[in-house]
Amino acid sequence: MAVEVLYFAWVRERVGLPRETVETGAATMRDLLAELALRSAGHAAALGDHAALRCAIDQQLAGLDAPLVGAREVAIFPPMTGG
Amino acid sequence: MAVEVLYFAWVRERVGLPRETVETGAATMRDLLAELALRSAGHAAALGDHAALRCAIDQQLAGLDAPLVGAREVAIFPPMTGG
Amino acid sequence: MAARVQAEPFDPARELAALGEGAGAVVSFTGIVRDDGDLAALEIEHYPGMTEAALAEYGQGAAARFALTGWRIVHRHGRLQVGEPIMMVATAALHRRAAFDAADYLMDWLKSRAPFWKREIRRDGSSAWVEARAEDEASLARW
Amino acid sequence: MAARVQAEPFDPARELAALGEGAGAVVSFTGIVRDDGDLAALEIEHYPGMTEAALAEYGQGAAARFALTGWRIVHRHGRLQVGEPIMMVATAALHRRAAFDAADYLMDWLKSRAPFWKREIRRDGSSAWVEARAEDEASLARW
Repeated sequence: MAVEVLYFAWVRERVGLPRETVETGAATMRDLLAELALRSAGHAAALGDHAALRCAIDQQLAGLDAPLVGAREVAIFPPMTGG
Repeated sequence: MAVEVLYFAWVRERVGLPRETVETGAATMRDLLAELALRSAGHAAALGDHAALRCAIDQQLAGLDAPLVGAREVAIFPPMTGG
Repeated sequence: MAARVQAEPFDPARELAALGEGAGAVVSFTGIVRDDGDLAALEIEHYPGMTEAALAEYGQGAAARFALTGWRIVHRHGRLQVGEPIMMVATAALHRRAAFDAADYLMDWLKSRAPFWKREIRRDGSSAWVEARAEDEASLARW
Repeated sequence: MAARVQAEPFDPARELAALGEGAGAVVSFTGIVRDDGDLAALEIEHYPGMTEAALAEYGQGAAARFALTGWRIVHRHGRLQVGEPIMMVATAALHRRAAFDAADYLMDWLKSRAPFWKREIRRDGSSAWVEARAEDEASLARW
Protein backbone atom coordinates (compact mmCIF):
# COMPACT_ATOMS: atom_id res chain seq x y z
CA MET A 1 0.00 0.00 0.00
CA ALA A 2 1.06 3.64 -0.53
CA VAL A 3 1.50 5.64 2.67
CA GLU A 4 2.33 9.31 3.04
CA VAL A 5 5.08 9.65 5.67
CA LEU A 6 5.60 13.00 7.42
CA TYR A 7 8.65 13.97 9.47
CA PHE A 8 8.90 16.78 12.02
CA ALA A 9 11.58 18.67 13.96
CA TRP A 10 14.98 16.95 14.10
CA VAL A 11 13.58 13.81 12.50
CA ARG A 12 12.72 15.93 9.46
CA GLU A 13 16.17 17.54 9.51
CA ARG A 14 18.04 14.24 9.71
CA VAL A 15 15.93 12.53 7.06
CA GLY A 16 16.34 15.63 4.92
CA LEU A 17 12.70 15.64 3.79
CA PRO A 18 9.46 16.93 5.31
CA ARG A 19 7.45 14.10 3.71
CA GLU A 20 7.60 11.27 1.21
CA THR A 21 5.25 8.68 -0.22
CA VAL A 22 6.37 5.12 0.39
CA GLU A 23 5.11 1.79 -0.89
CA THR A 24 5.11 -0.61 2.05
CA GLY A 25 3.72 -3.86 3.34
CA ALA A 26 4.74 -3.10 6.95
CA ALA A 27 2.25 -4.38 9.51
CA THR A 28 3.16 -1.95 12.30
CA MET A 29 4.91 1.40 12.80
CA ARG A 30 7.90 -0.50 14.16
CA ASP A 31 8.19 -2.52 10.93
CA LEU A 32 7.81 0.66 8.87
CA LEU A 33 10.57 2.40 10.82
CA ALA A 34 12.91 -0.52 10.08
CA GLU A 35 12.10 -0.32 6.36
CA LEU A 36 12.50 3.45 6.23
CA ALA A 37 15.85 3.35 8.05
CA LEU A 38 17.31 1.49 5.04
CA ARG A 39 16.52 4.34 2.64
CA SER A 40 19.55 6.54 3.38
CA ALA A 41 22.17 7.37 5.99
CA GLY A 42 19.92 10.29 7.01
CA HIS A 43 16.95 8.01 7.49
CA ALA A 44 19.10 5.63 9.53
CA ALA A 45 20.35 8.48 11.74
CA ALA A 46 16.83 9.79 12.27
CA LEU A 47 14.99 6.55 12.82
CA GLY A 48 17.46 4.24 14.54
CA ASP A 49 16.59 5.00 18.15
CA HIS A 50 12.96 4.01 18.56
CA ALA A 51 12.84 5.20 22.18
CA ALA A 52 13.45 8.76 20.97
CA LEU A 53 10.53 8.69 18.51
CA ARG A 54 6.81 9.29 18.67
CA CYS A 55 4.29 8.51 15.94
CA ALA A 56 0.86 9.34 14.67
CA ILE A 57 -1.30 7.28 12.32
CA ASP A 58 -3.84 9.30 10.38
CA GLN A 59 -3.25 12.19 12.79
CA GLN A 60 -3.86 10.18 15.96
CA LEU A 61 -0.99 9.45 18.36
CA ALA A 62 -0.11 5.76 18.14
CA GLY A 63 2.34 3.37 19.74
CA LEU A 64 5.07 1.67 17.69
CA ASP A 65 3.15 -1.58 17.70
CA ALA A 66 -0.07 -0.07 16.41
CA PRO A 67 -1.24 -1.81 13.21
CA LEU A 68 -0.75 0.12 9.99
CA VAL A 69 -3.55 -1.55 8.07
CA GLY A 70 -5.57 1.05 6.15
CA ALA A 71 -3.30 3.95 7.17
CA ARG A 72 -3.01 6.76 4.64
CA GLU A 73 -0.80 9.21 6.54
CA VAL A 74 1.76 8.45 9.23
CA ALA A 75 3.99 10.93 11.01
CA ILE A 76 7.26 10.37 12.85
CA PHE A 77 8.68 12.94 15.25
CA PRO A 78 10.52 13.52 18.55
CA PRO A 79 8.65 13.77 21.87
CA MET A 80 6.51 16.89 21.75
CA THR A 81 7.52 20.13 23.47
CA GLY A 82 4.55 22.46 23.17
CA GLY A 83 3.05 24.75 25.77
CA MET B 1 -7.01 49.56 79.63
CA ALA B 2 -9.16 51.04 76.87
CA VAL B 3 -9.56 48.84 73.83
CA GLU B 4 -11.36 49.61 70.58
CA VAL B 5 -13.53 46.61 69.69
CA LEU B 6 -14.69 46.14 66.08
CA TYR B 7 -17.43 43.78 64.92
CA PHE B 8 -18.03 42.50 61.40
CA ALA B 9 -20.71 40.68 59.40
CA TRP B 10 -23.33 38.88 61.51
CA VAL B 11 -21.40 39.57 64.70
CA ARG B 12 -21.83 43.28 63.98
CA GLU B 13 -25.51 42.79 63.22
CA ARG B 14 -26.23 40.82 66.38
CA VAL B 15 -24.27 43.17 68.63
CA GLY B 16 -26.00 46.08 66.92
CA LEU B 17 -22.82 48.16 66.72
CA PRO B 18 -19.89 48.28 64.30
CA ARG B 19 -17.48 49.25 67.08
CA GLU B 20 -17.24 50.36 70.69
CA THR B 21 -14.55 51.39 73.14
CA VAL B 22 -14.38 49.20 76.23
CA GLU B 23 -12.47 49.47 79.45
CA THR B 24 -11.18 46.01 80.30
CA GLY B 25 -8.66 44.08 82.32
CA ALA B 26 -9.12 40.90 80.27
CA ALA B 27 -5.91 38.93 79.79
CA THR B 28 -6.96 37.11 76.63
CA MET B 29 -9.49 37.37 73.81
CA ARG B 30 -11.45 34.57 75.46
CA ASP B 31 -11.74 36.57 78.67
CA LEU B 32 -12.73 39.66 76.72
CA LEU B 33 -15.47 37.75 74.87
CA ALA B 34 -16.91 36.63 78.21
CA GLU B 35 -16.94 40.22 79.49
CA LEU B 36 -18.48 41.60 76.31
CA ALA B 37 -21.21 38.95 76.27
CA LEU B 38 -22.60 40.47 79.47
CA ARG B 39 -23.20 43.86 77.87
CA SER B 40 -26.54 43.11 76.18
CA ALA B 41 -28.72 40.34 74.84
CA GLY B 42 -27.33 41.17 71.39
CA HIS B 43 -23.75 40.82 72.62
CA ALA B 44 -24.64 37.49 74.24
CA ALA B 45 -26.24 36.23 71.01
CA ALA B 46 -23.25 37.31 68.94
CA LEU B 47 -20.45 36.18 71.22
CA GLY B 48 -21.73 33.07 72.96
CA ASP B 49 -20.46 30.43 70.58
CA HIS B 50 -16.68 30.81 70.57
CA ALA B 51 -16.21 28.11 67.92
CA ALA B 52 -18.09 30.31 65.44
CA LEU B 53 -15.82 33.32 66.01
CA ARG B 54 -12.50 34.51 64.68
CA CYS B 55 -10.44 37.40 66.07
CA ALA B 56 -7.74 39.86 65.21
CA ILE B 57 -5.58 41.80 67.63
CA ASP B 58 -4.18 45.03 66.21
CA GLN B 59 -5.16 43.80 62.73
CA GLN B 60 -3.36 40.46 63.00
CA LEU B 61 -5.34 37.21 63.15
CA ALA B 62 -5.08 35.77 66.66
CA GLY B 63 -6.34 32.74 68.56
CA LEU B 64 -8.78 33.09 71.45
CA ASP B 65 -6.00 32.47 73.95
CA ALA B 66 -3.70 35.13 72.56
CA PRO B 67 -2.70 37.67 75.27
CA LEU B 68 -4.38 41.07 75.05
CA VAL B 69 -1.66 42.99 76.81
CA GLY B 70 -0.91 46.22 74.97
CA ALA B 71 -3.70 45.72 72.42
CA ARG B 72 -5.31 48.88 71.10
CA GLU B 73 -7.74 47.45 68.55
CA VAL B 74 -9.38 44.05 68.54
CA ALA B 75 -11.87 42.71 66.01
CA ILE B 76 -14.40 39.90 66.34
CA PHE B 77 -16.02 38.30 63.31
CA PRO B 78 -17.27 35.08 61.72
CA PRO B 79 -14.97 32.82 59.69
CA MET B 80 -13.93 34.71 56.60
CA THR B 81 -15.50 34.09 53.20
CA GLY B 82 -13.50 36.12 50.72
CA GLY B 83 -12.31 35.15 47.28
CA MET C 1 3.60 43.43 43.15
CA ALA C 2 0.43 45.06 44.33
CA ALA C 3 -2.65 44.32 46.40
CA ARG C 4 -5.75 46.49 46.12
CA VAL C 5 -9.16 46.60 47.77
CA GLN C 6 -11.76 48.69 46.02
CA ALA C 7 -15.48 49.24 45.60
CA GLU C 8 -15.12 50.03 41.89
CA PRO C 9 -15.27 47.36 39.19
CA PHE C 10 -11.95 46.32 37.65
CA ASP C 11 -10.94 44.84 34.32
CA PRO C 12 -9.16 41.49 34.80
CA ALA C 13 -7.60 41.79 31.34
CA ARG C 14 -6.09 45.13 32.21
CA GLU C 15 -4.62 43.83 35.45
CA LEU C 16 -2.69 41.22 33.46
CA ALA C 17 -1.00 43.72 31.18
CA ALA C 18 2.75 43.95 31.80
CA LEU C 19 2.63 41.30 34.52
CA GLY C 20 4.44 38.82 32.29
CA GLU C 21 7.56 40.94 31.90
CA GLY C 22 10.60 38.72 32.49
CA ALA C 23 8.36 35.74 33.24
CA GLY C 24 7.86 32.46 31.41
CA ALA C 25 4.43 31.74 32.86
CA VAL C 26 1.49 33.80 34.05
CA VAL C 27 -1.54 32.33 35.83
CA SER C 28 -4.64 34.30 36.69
CA PHE C 29 -7.74 33.46 38.68
CA THR C 30 -10.88 35.56 38.51
CA GLY C 31 -13.89 35.03 40.77
CA ILE C 32 -17.23 36.12 39.34
CA VAL C 33 -20.64 36.66 40.98
CA ARG C 34 -22.60 33.65 39.76
CA ASP C 35 -26.37 33.44 39.65
CA ASP C 36 -27.27 30.18 41.38
CA GLY C 37 -30.95 30.60 40.50
CA ASP C 38 -32.31 33.57 42.39
CA LEU C 39 -29.30 35.63 43.37
CA ALA C 40 -29.85 39.37 42.96
CA ALA C 41 -26.52 40.63 44.21
CA LEU C 42 -23.61 40.00 46.52
CA GLU C 43 -22.56 42.33 49.31
CA ILE C 44 -19.00 42.16 50.52
CA GLU C 45 -17.92 43.61 53.85
CA HIS C 46 -14.27 43.90 54.80
CA TYR C 47 -12.00 45.20 57.55
CA PRO C 48 -10.44 48.43 56.22
CA GLY C 49 -6.80 48.69 57.17
CA MET C 50 -6.33 45.05 58.02
CA THR C 51 -7.50 43.84 54.59
CA GLU C 52 -4.92 45.80 52.62
CA ALA C 53 -2.14 44.72 54.98
CA ALA C 54 -3.20 41.07 54.92
CA LEU C 55 -3.37 40.93 51.12
CA ALA C 56 0.05 42.54 50.77
CA GLU C 57 1.46 40.12 53.35
CA TYR C 58 0.00 37.04 51.60
CA GLY C 59 1.20 38.30 48.22
CA GLN C 60 4.72 38.89 49.50
CA GLY C 61 4.69 35.50 51.21
CA ALA C 62 3.71 33.79 47.95
CA ALA C 63 6.31 35.79 46.01
CA ALA C 64 9.07 34.59 48.34
CA ARG C 65 7.86 30.99 48.58
CA PHE C 66 7.36 30.48 44.82
CA ALA C 67 10.04 32.87 43.52
CA LEU C 68 7.50 34.97 41.65
CA THR C 69 8.63 37.60 39.18
CA GLY C 70 5.33 39.42 39.67
CA TRP C 71 1.94 39.16 41.38
CA ARG C 72 -1.30 41.05 41.74
CA ILE C 73 -4.34 40.81 43.98
CA VAL C 74 -7.49 42.87 43.49
CA HIS C 75 -10.57 42.35 45.67
CA ARG C 76 -13.77 44.32 45.61
CA HIS C 77 -16.09 45.23 48.46
CA GLY C 78 -19.61 46.64 48.55
CA ARG C 79 -22.53 45.58 46.37
CA LEU C 80 -21.77 43.47 43.30
CA GLN C 81 -24.13 42.39 40.54
CA VAL C 82 -24.34 38.95 38.96
CA GLY C 83 -21.65 38.56 36.32
CA GLU C 84 -19.26 41.09 37.86
CA PRO C 85 -15.71 40.05 38.81
CA ILE C 86 -15.36 39.83 42.61
CA MET C 87 -11.61 39.49 42.80
CA MET C 88 -8.58 38.29 40.96
CA VAL C 89 -5.16 36.91 41.68
CA ALA C 90 -2.39 36.80 39.09
CA THR C 91 1.07 35.30 39.47
CA ALA C 92 4.09 35.37 37.18
CA ALA C 93 7.10 33.08 37.45
CA LEU C 94 9.90 31.61 35.36
CA HIS C 95 8.20 28.23 35.22
CA ARG C 96 4.69 26.87 34.93
CA ARG C 97 4.44 24.93 38.20
CA ALA C 98 5.42 27.89 40.37
CA ALA C 99 2.88 30.20 38.74
CA PHE C 100 0.07 27.65 39.08
CA ASP C 101 0.91 26.75 42.67
CA ALA C 102 1.28 30.36 43.78
CA ALA C 103 -2.14 31.30 42.39
CA ASP C 104 -3.73 28.26 44.00
CA TYR C 105 -2.01 29.03 47.32
CA LEU C 106 -3.06 32.68 47.27
CA MET C 107 -6.66 31.70 46.59
CA ASP C 108 -6.62 29.36 49.58
CA TRP C 109 -5.33 32.18 51.78
CA LEU C 110 -7.80 34.68 50.43
CA LYS C 111 -10.77 32.37 50.92
CA SER C 112 -10.05 31.60 54.56
CA ARG C 113 -7.69 34.23 55.96
CA ALA C 114 -8.43 37.57 54.35
CA PRO C 115 -11.00 39.62 56.30
CA PHE C 116 -13.89 39.59 53.83
CA TRP C 117 -17.46 38.47 54.46
CA LYS C 118 -20.03 37.86 51.75
CA ARG C 119 -23.77 38.26 51.99
CA GLU C 120 -26.08 36.88 49.30
CA ILE C 121 -29.11 38.98 48.47
CA ARG C 122 -31.98 37.06 46.88
CA ARG C 123 -34.48 38.36 44.36
CA ASP C 124 -37.24 38.25 46.98
CA GLY C 125 -35.21 40.68 49.10
CA SER C 126 -34.09 38.16 51.70
CA SER C 127 -30.39 37.82 52.41
CA ALA C 128 -27.98 35.58 54.28
CA TRP C 129 -24.29 35.60 55.15
CA VAL C 130 -22.28 33.03 53.23
CA GLU C 131 -20.94 30.36 55.57
CA ALA C 132 -17.29 29.35 55.46
CA ARG C 133 -16.83 25.93 53.92
CA ALA C 134 -14.84 23.19 55.60
CA GLU C 135 -13.32 22.27 52.24
CA ASP C 136 -11.79 25.74 51.90
CA GLU C 137 -10.08 25.33 55.26
CA ALA C 138 -8.94 21.83 54.24
CA SER C 139 -7.58 23.21 50.97
CA LEU C 140 -5.46 25.73 52.88
CA ALA C 141 -3.99 22.92 55.01
CA ARG C 142 -2.33 21.49 51.88
CA TRP C 143 0.42 24.10 51.97
CA MET D 1 -15.10 26.65 23.35
CA ALA D 2 -12.38 27.15 20.79
CA ALA D 3 -8.87 26.00 19.94
CA ARG D 4 -6.70 28.00 17.55
CA VAL D 5 -3.23 27.61 16.08
CA GLN D 6 -1.78 30.70 14.48
CA ALA D 7 1.44 32.40 13.48
CA GLU D 8 0.16 35.85 14.47
CA PRO D 9 0.58 37.26 17.99
CA PHE D 10 -2.49 37.23 20.21
CA ASP D 11 -3.64 39.30 23.16
CA PRO D 12 -4.19 37.11 26.25
CA ALA D 13 -6.40 39.79 27.77
CA ARG D 14 -8.66 39.81 24.77
CA GLU D 15 -9.00 36.04 24.77
CA LEU D 16 -10.40 36.23 28.30
CA ALA D 17 -13.19 38.65 27.44
CA ALA D 18 -16.64 37.06 27.69
CA LEU D 19 -15.21 33.71 28.80
CA GLY D 20 -16.58 34.22 32.31
CA GLU D 21 -20.21 34.40 31.23
CA GLY D 22 -22.26 32.15 33.50
CA ALA D 23 -19.13 31.06 35.36
CA GLY D 24 -18.02 31.59 38.95
CA ALA D 25 -14.31 31.09 38.28
CA VAL D 26 -11.96 31.68 35.37
CA VAL D 27 -8.35 30.50 35.30
CA SER D 28 -5.88 31.41 32.60
CA PHE D 29 -2.36 30.27 31.87
CA THR D 30 -0.09 32.16 29.48
CA GLY D 31 3.32 30.88 28.39
CA ILE D 32 5.84 33.56 27.41
CA VAL D 33 9.17 33.36 25.55
CA ARG D 34 11.67 33.89 28.33
CA ASP D 35 15.23 35.06 27.86
CA ASP D 36 17.39 32.60 29.78
CA GLY D 37 20.53 34.63 29.09
CA ASP D 38 21.29 34.50 25.38
CA LEU D 39 18.04 33.49 23.73
CA ALA D 40 17.34 35.40 20.51
CA ALA D 41 14.09 33.75 19.50
CA LEU D 42 12.01 30.60 19.64
CA GLU D 43 10.86 28.72 16.57
CA ILE D 44 7.84 26.51 16.86
CA GLU D 45 7.02 23.79 14.36
CA HIS D 46 3.71 21.96 14.38
CA TYR D 47 1.72 19.34 12.48
CA PRO D 48 -0.96 21.23 10.53
CA GLY D 49 -4.24 19.41 10.58
CA MET D 50 -3.43 17.17 13.50
CA THR D 51 -2.64 20.08 15.82
CA GLU D 52 -6.01 21.77 15.49
CA ALA D 53 -7.83 18.45 15.92
CA ALA D 54 -5.75 17.48 18.96
CA LEU D 55 -6.28 20.82 20.71
CA ALA D 56 -10.04 20.68 20.10
CA GLU D 57 -10.11 17.09 21.38
CA TYR D 58 -8.16 17.95 24.57
CA GLY D 59 -10.33 21.01 25.16
CA GLN D 60 -13.54 19.04 24.77
CA GLY D 61 -12.14 16.29 26.99
CA ALA D 62 -11.35 18.81 29.73
CA ALA D 63 -14.75 20.47 29.32
CA ALA D 64 -16.51 17.15 29.90
CA ARG D 65 -14.24 15.98 32.71
CA PHE D 66 -14.36 19.22 34.71
CA ALA D 67 -17.84 20.44 33.69
CA LEU D 68 -16.46 23.64 32.18
CA THR D 69 -18.79 26.45 31.19
CA GLY D 70 -16.16 27.68 28.72
CA TRP D 71 -12.60 27.10 27.56
CA ARG D 72 -10.07 28.47 25.10
CA ILE D 73 -6.71 27.33 23.74
CA VAL D 74 -4.49 29.48 21.55
CA HIS D 75 -1.04 28.30 20.46
CA ARG D 76 1.34 30.06 18.12
CA HIS D 77 3.80 28.58 15.64
CA GLY D 78 6.66 30.08 13.68
CA ARG D 79 9.29 32.48 15.00
CA LEU D 80 8.62 34.18 18.35
CA GLN D 81 10.60 36.92 20.03
CA VAL D 82 11.55 37.08 23.71
CA GLY D 83 8.64 38.44 25.73
CA GLU D 84 5.94 37.32 23.30
CA PRO D 85 3.14 35.03 24.49
CA ILE D 86 3.59 31.50 23.08
CA MET D 87 0.24 30.08 24.04
CA MET D 88 -2.59 30.33 26.47
CA VAL D 89 -5.22 28.16 28.02
CA ALA D 90 -8.27 29.55 29.79
CA THR D 91 -10.96 27.62 31.60
CA ALA D 92 -14.26 28.75 33.13
CA ALA D 93 -16.33 26.75 35.62
CA LEU D 94 -18.90 27.18 38.35
CA HIS D 95 -16.32 26.57 41.05
CA ARG D 96 -12.69 27.38 41.69
CA ARG D 97 -11.23 23.88 41.91
CA ALA D 98 -12.63 22.76 38.56
CA ALA D 99 -11.28 25.82 36.74
CA PHE D 100 -7.80 25.42 38.30
CA ASP D 101 -7.62 21.68 37.69
CA ALA D 102 -8.85 21.94 34.10
CA ALA D 103 -6.21 24.54 33.22
CA ASP D 104 -3.49 22.48 34.89
CA TYR D 105 -4.69 19.33 33.09
CA LEU D 106 -4.82 21.04 29.69
CA MET D 107 -1.29 22.36 30.17
CA ASP D 108 -0.04 18.86 30.92
CA TRP D 109 -1.67 17.56 27.74
CA LEU D 110 -0.39 20.43 25.66
CA LYS D 111 3.18 20.04 26.88
CA SER D 112 3.44 16.35 26.12
CA ARG D 113 0.71 15.37 23.66
CA ALA D 114 0.09 18.26 21.28
CA PRO D 115 2.25 18.07 18.12
CA PHE D 116 4.47 21.11 18.67
CA TRP D 117 8.26 21.20 18.70
CA LYS D 118 10.33 24.13 19.92
CA ARG D 119 13.75 25.22 18.74
CA GLU D 120 15.79 27.76 20.68
CA ILE D 121 17.82 30.18 18.61
CA ARG D 122 20.79 31.75 20.42
CA ARG D 123 22.23 35.21 19.90
CA ASP D 124 25.34 33.67 18.31
CA GLY D 125 23.13 32.11 15.64
CA SER D 126 23.36 28.55 16.94
CA SER D 127 20.16 26.67 17.64
CA ALA D 128 18.94 23.49 19.26
CA TRP D 129 15.66 21.62 19.59
CA VAL D 130 14.20 21.74 23.07
CA GLU D 131 14.18 18.30 24.66
CA ALA D 132 11.06 16.92 26.29
CA ARG D 133 11.37 16.87 30.08
CA ALA D 134 10.67 13.77 32.14
CA GLU D 135 8.88 15.93 34.71
CA ASP D 136 6.33 17.04 32.09
CA GLU D 137 5.51 13.42 31.32
CA ALA D 138 5.30 12.68 35.06
CA SER D 139 2.99 15.65 35.53
CA LEU D 140 0.62 14.25 32.90
CA ALA D 141 0.51 10.91 34.73
CA ARG D 142 -1.22 12.63 37.68
CA TRP D 143 -4.57 12.68 35.87
